[in-house]
Amino acid sequence: MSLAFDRPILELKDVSFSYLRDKKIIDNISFSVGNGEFIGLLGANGSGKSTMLKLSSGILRPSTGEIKLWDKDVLSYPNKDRAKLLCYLPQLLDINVPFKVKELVGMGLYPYDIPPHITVDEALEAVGLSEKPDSYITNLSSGERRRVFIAMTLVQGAGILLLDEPFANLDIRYQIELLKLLKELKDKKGIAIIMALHDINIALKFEKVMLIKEGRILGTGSPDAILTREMLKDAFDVGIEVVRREYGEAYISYENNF
Amino acid sequence: MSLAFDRPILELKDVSFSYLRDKKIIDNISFSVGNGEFIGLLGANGSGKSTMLKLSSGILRPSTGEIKLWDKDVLSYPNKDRAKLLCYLPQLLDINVPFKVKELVGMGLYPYDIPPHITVDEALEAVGLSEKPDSYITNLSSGERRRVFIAMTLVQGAGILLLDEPFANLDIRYQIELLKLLKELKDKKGIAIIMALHDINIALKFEKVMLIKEGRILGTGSPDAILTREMLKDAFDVGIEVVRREYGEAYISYENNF
Amino acid sequence: MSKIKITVLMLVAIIIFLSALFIGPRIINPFRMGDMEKEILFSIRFPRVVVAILVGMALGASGAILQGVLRNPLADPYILGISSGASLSAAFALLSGIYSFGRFTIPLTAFLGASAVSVLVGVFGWRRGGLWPERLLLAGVGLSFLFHSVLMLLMSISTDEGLRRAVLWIFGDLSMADWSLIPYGLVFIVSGLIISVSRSKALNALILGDEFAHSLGFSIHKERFMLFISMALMTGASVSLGGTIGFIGLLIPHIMRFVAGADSRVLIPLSAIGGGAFLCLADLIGKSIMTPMEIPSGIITAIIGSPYFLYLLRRKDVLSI
Amino acid sequence: MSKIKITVLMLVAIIIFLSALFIGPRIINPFRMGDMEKEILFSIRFPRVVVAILVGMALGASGAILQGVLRNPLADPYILGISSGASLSAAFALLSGIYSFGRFTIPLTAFLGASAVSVLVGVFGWRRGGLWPERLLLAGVGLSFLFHSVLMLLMSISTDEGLRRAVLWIFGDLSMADWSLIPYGLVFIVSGLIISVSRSKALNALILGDEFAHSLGFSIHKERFMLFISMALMTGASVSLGGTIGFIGLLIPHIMRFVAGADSRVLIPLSAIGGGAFLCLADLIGKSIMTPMEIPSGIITAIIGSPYFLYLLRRKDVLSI
Amino acid sequence: YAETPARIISLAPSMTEILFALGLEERIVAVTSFCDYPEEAKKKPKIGGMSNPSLEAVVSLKPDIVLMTTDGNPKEFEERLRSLRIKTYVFKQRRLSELPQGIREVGSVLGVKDKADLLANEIETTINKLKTQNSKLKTQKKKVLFIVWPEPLIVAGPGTAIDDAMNLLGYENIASKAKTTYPKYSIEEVIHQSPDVIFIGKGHVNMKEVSNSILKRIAKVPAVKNGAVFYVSDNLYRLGPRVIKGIEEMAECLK
Ligand SMILES: Nc1ncnc2c1ncn2[C@@H]1O[C@H](COP(=O)(O)OP(=O)(O)OP(=O)(O)O)[C@@H](O)[C@H]1O
Ligand SMILES: Nc1ncnc2c1ncn2[C@@H]1O[C@H](COP(=O)(O)OP(=O)(O)OP(=O)(O)O)[C@@H](O)[C@H]1O
Ligand SMILES: [Mg+2]
Ligand SMILES: [Mg+2]
Repeated sequence: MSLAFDRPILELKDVSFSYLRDKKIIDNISFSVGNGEFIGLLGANGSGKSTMLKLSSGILRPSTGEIKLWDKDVLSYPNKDRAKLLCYLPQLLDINVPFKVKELVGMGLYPYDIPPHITVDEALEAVGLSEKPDSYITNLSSGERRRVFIAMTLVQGAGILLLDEPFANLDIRYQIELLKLLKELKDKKGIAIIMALHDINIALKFEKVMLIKEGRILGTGSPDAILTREMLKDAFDVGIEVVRREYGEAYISYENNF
Repeated sequence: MSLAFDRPILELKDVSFSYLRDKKIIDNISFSVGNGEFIGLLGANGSGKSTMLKLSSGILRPSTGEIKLWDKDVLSYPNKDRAKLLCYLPQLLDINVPFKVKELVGMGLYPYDIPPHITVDEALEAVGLSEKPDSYITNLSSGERRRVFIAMTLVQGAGILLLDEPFANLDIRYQIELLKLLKELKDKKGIAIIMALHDINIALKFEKVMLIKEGRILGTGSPDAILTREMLKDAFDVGIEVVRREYGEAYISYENNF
Repeated sequence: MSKIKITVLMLVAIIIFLSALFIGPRIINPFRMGDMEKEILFSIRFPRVVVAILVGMALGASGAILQGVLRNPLADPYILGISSGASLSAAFALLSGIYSFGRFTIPLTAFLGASAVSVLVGVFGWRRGGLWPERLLLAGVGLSFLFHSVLMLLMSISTDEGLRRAVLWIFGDLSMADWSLIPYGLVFIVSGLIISVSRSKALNALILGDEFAHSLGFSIHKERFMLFISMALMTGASVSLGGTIGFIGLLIPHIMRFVAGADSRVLIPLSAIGGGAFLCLADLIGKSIMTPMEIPSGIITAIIGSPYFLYLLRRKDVLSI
Repeated sequence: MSKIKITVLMLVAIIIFLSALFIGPRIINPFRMGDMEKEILFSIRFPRVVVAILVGMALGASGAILQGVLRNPLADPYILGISSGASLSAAFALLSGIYSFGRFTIPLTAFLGASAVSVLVGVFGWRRGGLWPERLLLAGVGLSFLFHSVLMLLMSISTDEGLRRAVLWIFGDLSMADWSLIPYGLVFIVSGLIISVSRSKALNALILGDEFAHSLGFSIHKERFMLFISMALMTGASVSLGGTIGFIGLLIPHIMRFVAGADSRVLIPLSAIGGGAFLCLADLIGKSIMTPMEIPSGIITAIIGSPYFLYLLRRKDVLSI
Repeated sequence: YAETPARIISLAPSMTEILFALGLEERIVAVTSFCDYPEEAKKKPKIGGMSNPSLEAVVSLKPDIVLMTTDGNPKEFEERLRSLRIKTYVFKQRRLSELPQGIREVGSVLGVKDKADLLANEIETTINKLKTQNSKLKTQKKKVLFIVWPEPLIVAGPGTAIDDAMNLLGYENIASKAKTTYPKYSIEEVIHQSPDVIFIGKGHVNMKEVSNSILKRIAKVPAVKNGAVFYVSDNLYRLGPRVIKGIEEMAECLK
């Protein structure tokens, strides 16, 4: 395991991508994620966060460059094998078919023949839905829906998680619980996580953040180094600042914006 | 207008509601919203925020109690008249039909015969989409989609806005811009706003917040009065605290949660 | 832009209309017409062309409406069973030999059948004070199956003559068009068109979903009801004028969406004009290509229309509804 | 729970199977059979019942698959034009009088037609290395229209006798069932069923959307392709065994969804068993109710099935797909 | 009918055959695409199919009379023609016994009464001859089945000229209890009823091959066992002068 620590799990090399002919959405990006890394992906709307996660998960195929999962092209894996290593949670959860909660969470086991990680019940417990296993997804509130799919991700138990705005629609409690849970997974099992998010106050709790703009990486590093007034101004075109208090707490100051 | 200031625009009296027979989702709620009031609606997932907004907008019909818009039952208005007074922005935006951005924003004019408020172009400008009027909604990022519908709401220009988590998927810049814009609307035009949201740091910027739990109101008032450690604990079952700095800035302390 | 498209399509429609009148299976020179030419032009071709246009318009517009209301790209005016109901009741009249209303019998019974089915679909689609798309759709499919198979049953236990006539009715046939029915068809179809065009904003809003539609000031149930009525009026009238004619109601709206986008305010008129022009053209071809045999226009519409549709489908990147 | 439902349905299916064998238009006492009874039982009833079950299973399962793959509640095994292609090519054989393969001619040409259309739909549905639901759906509808109307054209310009025959074949007919074709049908339908049941997890995932399916370890294009193949095998074989039989492929999956939920792992087997049992029952009724005449089973399926479906629809609150 | 119509259009193959039999070949200005007997009929101008003839074509030929049947021509077409002031005659007879009367009526409408009487009498004589022949044999009636199409099994039922012909010949049509003229018949029932004779209409295709499999399936039925399966021409399918030939052909087989 100690060796694995040095080897990147996921590596993007000179990756570019466009949806429509003319415009590059991802523009020559390179970076790598190691074991137990937990990266917050920040950037303006339309900067390419979701696209980057989709590329990393192998749903989209880069126009140039390559994406490696454990030293092999992510596209070269048999799908089941890849699903055991890597899991992607999409941003939009528009499901109109009335699956039951437990059916959906159980789908996390699909890549496996023998359930290897936590059970469906444990996952439901972890996201606070143990009382609603038989509810139809179409009858849940949006935060509850989001949690169903987080539970599915937990059941799938891959080594690298690509989460596209998992905090959206979650209430503060489950934001905190999810963050704790992910940190625990990272610490105990060395799971690597990349998570797109918009809440800079939460990003401040991360060890590492990556800031992107128009498909290019502005910087990667600790929140202290990256979420500076200048970089934020560059990425979002807005004047905000991170305020740090003596004993460790940090928060965003919206300054004169309101 | 000074008289109108005292009259509530929207008033819920002893409203209850259930989706399925057994369980009350909204449990005997009463409150009122006056001209120029801007209320942040906070509560755990599944506490009934969306349901309450849907009831207030007249989409759902309360099982008991009544909902008044300008002294008249909201259900008794001709639809067009109601749409000029009240606008509801849903939480889930799952549109699969490739409408163009400008077509969608233009729909905000449907209640009117003569465009009364800002134009489509101005609204697109306000949400930073003036370069994409001809994009298909299905080709936009989720934050951009959200902004399309916010622009639609602006064009509709009603006197009371019911916004269901409009911040979800918005980047920090547009969160700030939206908040500024709404405050401006409130100040200049006396528009009343109720907005469901999960970001307590943003809620701290509000003048008034309402905290709900299991379909009941825990409290309404200034963030100082409502977002106390105890109330938050009660509403979300999580130990967080609002920290206040001398010169007015306030933020959430997650304490030992991470 | 969309104004231009509508104008161009209108011009094409007028050219087709004139060709159908004067070219036909044999050319009539409008400046040198004998008695027989006049007779053919005014009592045979003219009513037929008018019926083709009316039926085509009704089907095109109905398809555009239903695909939006049901939020389903597979919806067409016949999916709700309106045509099988109409055919069934027309077949009842045909088989039982009732002929009390003379040549109005078939169109009249068909129209009554269509109306009865519309009401029935409405009843099954109704719940908690309104019509619901998924219910309408499934109820329509169920009723459609029911009526269609009762019709088939009737046909399989009745005499051969009835069979052939009922089958022909189902295939759709414009050759019987005469002036006497046109005023009625015109009233229903034009009022259907007016209602639907005046409701096209509501249709746009309903496509976004009930919550948006409500917030934008539409009574979702009332609007759905009005759109449903306009569709039923047009489809019922078109079935009673020309039987069941495929393709137009399902694919003309898709073709128009490929060409001009999803906005119902443009889509409904374009589908109507396109449907009318196209059926008129198909009928012209159907009666001219193998003179004196007449190929039912429902067959021609699909034979020319499908390849064009498939061509558009291959070319387009964005698909709608 | 779902185990119990499957078992109960299996029992019902077996009862129907036995009734179809021994009751039929006249009752056969299994313990006192003369030569004629044996003949009727073994060379007429048995193959017919087996064909009914196979065809019903194929249609039920295909419908469940297609509704999921195309994410559309209106999809049925015939929507992609497989049956119109099969009918067209069978009709070609019938009308042109080619009879080089003896009694295999019709089933064989039908199967070839079905396969050709499946390939064609696949080609039109293909883009950027995979099959896309909206494309498949629209391409299928377009091709279906095309073939159907070419068939109608053929029929309308051929002699009347040919018309009647081709129409009867399209209505679906199980009466020609004999042992010689069953092995072939069995191979195709059973392999289709095995593929689809083994792919039912993938179908669940595809219903959630491509991104989820990918993340859950399915190659979306491969799975969609496999499911498409299994559907094409089953539908093609069923059309060549029994013609076009409505209702089952569209509404049995909905009925099963009402009864047992949306999970494809349960839905596919249930739809298959339900479809088989139901077609067997409908055929039994169709040949017994007006002896010595036979009512095509496609008619009976809809006449009994639709009211039940409509009843379920009214009762249920949650609708699926 | 003061004057004899000079320009006749026939909208049914059976009508065309009657017209030819009445020697009106010269006066026929058009027939349907299905009119293929006698051979000369094929050379006549066409006005389309039976169920959807072209109104325009009919009108432009300026016919004095249009002949139609209730068996295949839509009633609406007649009404359309009448509203265009075109004279029509509808042949309503559908049974064998009514044929002579029908022919007489046609003859008087077309001004060839004498010829029509001759033809009708000829048919009547043949029918009566066969009738009396059979009333003599008061034996047990033999059972017959007339297969129109084998896959699926369509047979001649009650109310057809074929059924009438079988009765005339003193045979019992086992399908006469069905409800429609050309029912889809149960194979099981064929085995149960065990017909002694089976006729198969030849039609346009190679019926011997097409009917192979059905005959195999009912191999144990007396008709098949005893080789009493006969392929007959389509003379009986149309209610025209040819039915006599058809009946005689059947009678020939049964000897
Ligand atoms: N259509 C429905 N049928 C049945 N129950 C429903 C339906 N919609 C919501 N519910 C239930 O009602 C409760 C309140 O839902 P609501 O959407 O109002 O919550 P919310 O406060 O908006 O939550 P969130 O923060 O997740 O958006 C939830 O427990 C949910 O499961
Ligand atoms: N299917 C598509 N076709 C064409 N363009 C697309 C498509 N999906 C996204 N885009 C464009 O690509 C850009 C990046 O989109 P992406 O979804 O990656 O942004 P994002 O960073 O995730 O934004 P958000 O914060 O709003 O989720 C946007 O400008 C968007 O308009
Ligand atoms: Mg995104
Ligand atoms: Mg909500």
